[in-house]
Amino acid sequence: MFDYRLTDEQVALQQLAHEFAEKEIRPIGLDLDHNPDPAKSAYMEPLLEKADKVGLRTMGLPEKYGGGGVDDLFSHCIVAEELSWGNRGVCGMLLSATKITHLLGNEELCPSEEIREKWLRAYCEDPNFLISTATTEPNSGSENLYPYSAPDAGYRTSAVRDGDEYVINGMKHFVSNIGWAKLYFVYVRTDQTKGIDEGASLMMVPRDTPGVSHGRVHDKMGYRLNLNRELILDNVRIPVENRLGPENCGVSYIRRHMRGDALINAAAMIGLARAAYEDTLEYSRNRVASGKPIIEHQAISMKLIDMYTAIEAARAYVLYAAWRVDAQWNGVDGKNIPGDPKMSPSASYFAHEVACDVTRAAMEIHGGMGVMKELPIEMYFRDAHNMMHSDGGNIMKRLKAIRNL
Amino acid sequence: MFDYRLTDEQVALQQLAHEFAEKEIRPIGLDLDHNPDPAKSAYMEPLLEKADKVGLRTMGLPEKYGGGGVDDLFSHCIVAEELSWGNRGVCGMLLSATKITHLLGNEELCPSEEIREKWLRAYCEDPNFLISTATTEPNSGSENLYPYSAPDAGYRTSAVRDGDEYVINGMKHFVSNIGWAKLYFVYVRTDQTKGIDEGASLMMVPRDTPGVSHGRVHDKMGYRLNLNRELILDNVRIPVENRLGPENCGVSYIRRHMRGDALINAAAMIGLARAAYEDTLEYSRNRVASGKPIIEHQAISMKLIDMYTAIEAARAYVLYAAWRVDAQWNGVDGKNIPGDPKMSPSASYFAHEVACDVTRAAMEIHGGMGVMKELPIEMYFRDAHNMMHSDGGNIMKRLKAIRNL
Amino acid sequence: MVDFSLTEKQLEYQKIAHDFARDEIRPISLELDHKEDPLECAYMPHLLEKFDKAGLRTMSIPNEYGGGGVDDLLTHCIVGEEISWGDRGATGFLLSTTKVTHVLLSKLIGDKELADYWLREYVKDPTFLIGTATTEPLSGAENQLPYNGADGGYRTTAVRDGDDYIVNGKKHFISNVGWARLMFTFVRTNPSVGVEQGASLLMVPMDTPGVRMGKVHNKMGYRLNQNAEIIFENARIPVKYRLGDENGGVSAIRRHLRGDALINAAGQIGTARAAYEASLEYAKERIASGRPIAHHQSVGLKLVDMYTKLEAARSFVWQAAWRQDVRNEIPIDPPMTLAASAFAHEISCDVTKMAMEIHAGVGVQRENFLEKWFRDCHNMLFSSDGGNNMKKVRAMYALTGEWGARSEEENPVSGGAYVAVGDGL
Amino acid sequence: MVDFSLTEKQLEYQKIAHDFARDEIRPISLELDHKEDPLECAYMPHLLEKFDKAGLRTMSIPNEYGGGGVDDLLTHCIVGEEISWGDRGATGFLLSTTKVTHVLLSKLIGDKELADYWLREYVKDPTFLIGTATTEPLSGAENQLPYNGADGGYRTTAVRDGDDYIVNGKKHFISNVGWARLMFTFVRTNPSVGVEQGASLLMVPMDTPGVRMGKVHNKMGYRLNQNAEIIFENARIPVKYRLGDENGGVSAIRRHLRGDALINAAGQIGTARAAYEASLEYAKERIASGRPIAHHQSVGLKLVDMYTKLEAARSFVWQAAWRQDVRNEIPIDPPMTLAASAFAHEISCDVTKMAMEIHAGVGVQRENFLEKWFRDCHNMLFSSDGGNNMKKVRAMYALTGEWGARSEEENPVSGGAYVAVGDGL
Repeated sequence: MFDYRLTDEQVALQQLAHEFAEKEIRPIGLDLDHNPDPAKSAYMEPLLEKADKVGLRTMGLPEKYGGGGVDDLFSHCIVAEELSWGNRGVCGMLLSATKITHLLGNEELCPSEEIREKWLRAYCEDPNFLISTATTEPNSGSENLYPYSAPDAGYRTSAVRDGDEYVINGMKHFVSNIGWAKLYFVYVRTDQTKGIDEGASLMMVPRDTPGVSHGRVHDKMGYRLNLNRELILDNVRIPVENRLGPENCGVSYIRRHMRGDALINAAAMIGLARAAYEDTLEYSRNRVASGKPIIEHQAISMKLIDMYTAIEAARAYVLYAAWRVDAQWNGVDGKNIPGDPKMSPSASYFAHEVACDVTRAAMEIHGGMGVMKELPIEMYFRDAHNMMHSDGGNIMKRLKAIRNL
Repeated sequence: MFDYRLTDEQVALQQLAHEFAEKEIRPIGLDLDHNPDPAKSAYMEPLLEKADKVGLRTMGLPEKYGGGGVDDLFSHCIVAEELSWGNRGVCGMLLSATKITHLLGNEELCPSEEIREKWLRAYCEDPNFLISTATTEPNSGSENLYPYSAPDAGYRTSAVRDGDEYVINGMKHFVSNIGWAKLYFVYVRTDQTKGIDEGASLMMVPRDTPGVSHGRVHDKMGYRLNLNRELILDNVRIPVENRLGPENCGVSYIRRHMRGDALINAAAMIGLARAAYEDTLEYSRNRVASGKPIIEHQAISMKLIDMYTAIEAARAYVLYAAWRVDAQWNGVDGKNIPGDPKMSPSASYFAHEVACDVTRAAMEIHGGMGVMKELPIEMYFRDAHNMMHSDGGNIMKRLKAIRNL
Repeated sequence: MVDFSLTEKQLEYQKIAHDFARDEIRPISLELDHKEDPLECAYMPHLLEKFDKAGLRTMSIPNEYGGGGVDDLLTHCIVGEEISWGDRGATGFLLSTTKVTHVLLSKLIGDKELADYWLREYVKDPTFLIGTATTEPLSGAENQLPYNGADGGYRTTAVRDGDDYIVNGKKHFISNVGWARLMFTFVRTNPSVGVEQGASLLMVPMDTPGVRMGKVHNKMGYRLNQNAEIIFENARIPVKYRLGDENGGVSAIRRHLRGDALINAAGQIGTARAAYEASLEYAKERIASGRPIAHHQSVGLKLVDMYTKLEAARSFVWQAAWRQDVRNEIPIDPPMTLAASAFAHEISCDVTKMAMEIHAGVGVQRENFLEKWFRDCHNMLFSSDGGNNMKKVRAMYALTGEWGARSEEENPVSGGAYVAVGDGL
Repeated sequence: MVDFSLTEKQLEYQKIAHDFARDEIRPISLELDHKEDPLECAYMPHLLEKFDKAGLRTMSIPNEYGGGGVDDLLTHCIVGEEISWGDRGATGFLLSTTKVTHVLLSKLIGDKELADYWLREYVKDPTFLIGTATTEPLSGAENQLPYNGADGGYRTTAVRDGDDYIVNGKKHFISNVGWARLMFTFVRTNPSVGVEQGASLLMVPMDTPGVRMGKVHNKMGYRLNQNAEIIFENARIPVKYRLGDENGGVSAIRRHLRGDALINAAGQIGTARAAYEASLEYAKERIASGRPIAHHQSVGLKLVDMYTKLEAARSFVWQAAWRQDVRNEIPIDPPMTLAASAFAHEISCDVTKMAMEIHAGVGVQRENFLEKWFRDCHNMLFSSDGGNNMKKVRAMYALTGEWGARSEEENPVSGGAYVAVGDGL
């Protein structure tokens, strides 16, 4: 039966995340963003350690290994909105935890309890542990996400079997957390004669493996608190057990076991938009023009109500989509509810567009102040538009949804 | 009779500006923009001296004083598009020249040929000369442009008569060129008991006048090649002759003698949008995804055609509006054609919105590359959105137009 | 705990409404819409009797009067979407019933016997509808957002004469005139002051001498819902038919009423969904350049936009409806109702416009439903609950605290469950 | 040198057209539009005769045939805007004449005597109209952007039999069927290959035995322009009535034709301008909350958006028209025509939608023009020249060099002045 109330646990998580955003993220977010060195903009150990202390870094990992055991997407969306209200770049922390949980927690992908135990426990015990997943290469981005399965398309990084090892060679770029994450999940081609749906595999590469090195840090318009960097793999040897799933199992097979990252990102866009909206509402109440607060000019207040409307609509949709994903995986009242594969990308691109529209309106209402770096408004705007390309970009999200119409 | 051909002189100017943009501006634009110090981002003497050499710095000043004598708005719009194709920030040069020409070239505002001769000649002879006009203050922005004439509204900087001098006190912010322009035109209140339409005057303040100092350089999201800075006026004494127009003549009176800045800015937005569009077209032809150049995917090419359409529509409209302004001031075939006061703000906000839309689409098509600072795409995007607040912002432009419906 | 599943009862009503829309409404909708004379477009009484038989006409009325006892807004939204999937105009049936239920059970009623009499009459007569009369030729938007000058607001007057009021004036754009048996009518009982001090609400039996139907409005869309003028010429209405205090003022009166902005919003979604479903089917079947047009990205992208907007709007409307249904437990958020409604109206226009684009030349043909659905949705964008612009202005005032939101204390309804705050008749 | 002033002659035509629209078209436009039977909506022959008298029907035809000799596209756009200010449907008059002129003076014509005969007939008979027949039930968009599979494109066939072709098939959505005396008809002369190798163009006198009108289409808007089916049943057309080579192919044929996308675009501006003017007037008169609604920013901002879009579109369309008129002197820019047309169609919908919003409940009433103009503009967005989506796709191919643009050499028209490149019948 319909009910929009959060459980007590969800309310507690929401509060925790909000306080963390307010007390820990916001006070340093703007300065980090403004640092011209992209390597220094990215959020660093101190913040991660604080997040670890309150339980946010490991909330998604199973209790058995020391994590928080929060395994529903819905709760993650609620937390993502709050963290992103602090700064959009900090949400990568949540994705890191859900990804390692989904990849290693699954028997099909990772049959070895030993490996699972080793890495999930390491993740929980080390307050600086993050993972990184490496897909994109300079010549293949969106076609990896919307699989075009031809031998000449998709990533080119290769893994060649040599006895009990794979030898990996190649280069990835735009990869989050590379360099200070401690474990990398790398998409490779194990059969170059086939497309990525038949010839791709996923390899687990510890950061300190010989042959792993790190290239340029990408200098981005926004989302600067999230580190993106090149990963170079030069004759990197890993044991065969570090392969997740069967050899050549293909990208779609792997992705079937993941779930929900797109919606965590979507919820984060809502938090970002809300931050911009709140500041703008406040500004509109205080800023006086032509004898009254500008909120009393319809030209302004009509925009405010459009912002409010877009945010509320996006949140209602994203939370519904997240609930659907949970209902498919975990069931409701004992029965699994079939998922709708087009709903996640659809809700996701909608939230991304809303964030762009809302932050643009926020900037417009702030007038000259909106572009000044002393306020966070222009950062919100850059962050929102920077994410237009995330998860393959809004166009790609639509195409993914089309496939399932 | 209808004719869209440029004159030979206009074609020559267009080529000159385009070559300048290509050879002088673009090679340094991106680096300047990326400089984290806003004072160093702003375009500096070297560029100005080169512009002077080819005649672009002084093209708008009368020939009599050594200028280029190009006095129509239409030609300025053509040049602005090309310069801005190089970098949006460089167009301030054109506005500086037209403003000093309109303010000092007019007998009503400046009856003294001596003053006119002195400053216009100085402008032409000194290859680094620019002017600055100072209006906005921290507590009054848009209400200066859309005059709300109440004693408590509008700028507060005051000029008090003391014998043959005025004593000016106050502070302006967001002012272009402050600190390295050599002559400032400062809007002040000469009667604090009245609104700015009855109690304001315009003062000419040489940079080196005692009491003039320069505050913070504003650190902006975009439009970084244009310097914006605070101006502080502390008991600045200027001779009464430095007042332009009658005392308390009011802001509308002064503005009646200016013309066309808004459309030069609008044309510049088109140049910026065109730069983003051209790069995107090129990128779409070269970037291969799913086995063919992305331009052959309708999802991409439909966006490209929207970009093209918006740019062409905006240029057609802005040039028409500029022609109308010229036809009102200078006449066509010996007769003056009445102006339409709502057309300039209307064409202007249209071009600003187009630039935002086009640069956003450009970024979207570039995917992850679009937000990387190694390409100019994200700069185009920041520049376009930075200007949303220029000339009072898009909302204010609409309100100006509404007044004349 | 958050849960999006429907109850058994809701699923049952959804099915009843959908079957009714498919079997009874759709087959006649196009023909009625095309009638040149707007009087012939309305769905009465034939369709109304069937609607009654299916249990939908009286679903909102409490069990003790013989109704279905459905008192939550969410179920009404679910039913409204299905009915409008058949024809947007037929959703007027639902609104008539929710309105009569809410008004007659509210604290505005002094005479409980009178209320009971009319509610029983409503259940008994399978063609009973009511109407509410606010708008007049010279006052529309200013009634939605009360302007309290003596020169603003409706001009229809009611002058006390013994135990009666004598009513004179003219209302227009009023739903169900010609079919309704009761008309809830806003009047000025003191025209020398603004509507906040000088307005009252009267319940007018339509067979009262001096009350008559004027011109029937000939609309672009939403034609199955009849709108007409009512003219009052020295009509005598007993004082006991006044609801609330004399000169109670429009805000005080409206605070006791309950609205239907979200049922209308759900209706927009239903009609837009119909257009989306038809487009999806068409795009899968129609071949161009060797493959179904759905496989051309320029069409596929539109389909997914339509899907996205529909799902976003439904999520939002249901959430807003749920908030009203549980208003005793969580704080009321008045702008949400209005914002959700405005949003649903806006996207219904986007969706039906895209449906037209996908159908191209075929879409504009009056033999298909597409152009009708397009007209219906746009008709409501411009006119329902004061038009979308007015909904946004009201939401904006609610948001900025100047108007609309009041505490639960101020919003007392004696029965039923939902209140659209600040969203009266 | 850039100059935006109109010539004396253009001003004169503008005035004639405006006066005609005001005095002859507007007074009957609403009544015709409202007819339930689409056959009664069309503007013929009464209005057409008056149009002829005003000198507008034959303005495009060279002086030597007795026409007005106006051969520039810009003047046609100016006239088209005014006519459509009266009623969008009446612009079909202009298109009939430009088409017949351009086709019969093109290099497609082998028999000059035949062309002369029909041009003189056209001038002589004040009710002469032509039509062009391309679209069929199973092929619309793919004709606009030729798909060269044997399974695509129109299916109407013409089989050679001595000196005749025997034509069989069915076209739909065709303008002027029932009034036109000549129909330029695309047929397949070799159905075993695609339209680029197997299509031909025939000039069909409508009184040919075996040619008849089918169903008249009943459209949402643009109702004063009649669209209907034509059915060919063993119709014999003399071979000399073929225009261009047998199996010349659709692109080769179209390259010789001239289009009207910009006249249609100007028409959209005219109708949208009518809506804007009405809105401005209404907003200045209508009082709400104590002042004209034009002084409420939420309305004022819409008005200035409407103004802006209209001015931007007109500037763009005129520039595109001018480019075609001087094509001998400056390089042809084929996407510009299509882009300007798509843009004008899009904004005409925006503007009429905003006009409806400003008029709120009043706007949806069929007694006013607003909802009609809204329907007219949207009708054309979805259907004129293949619909806006198709215009954009064509522009996109022209832009990327894959289709459409050819050199002046390849685009030879023996008389008149303008060619809409890649924009045929």
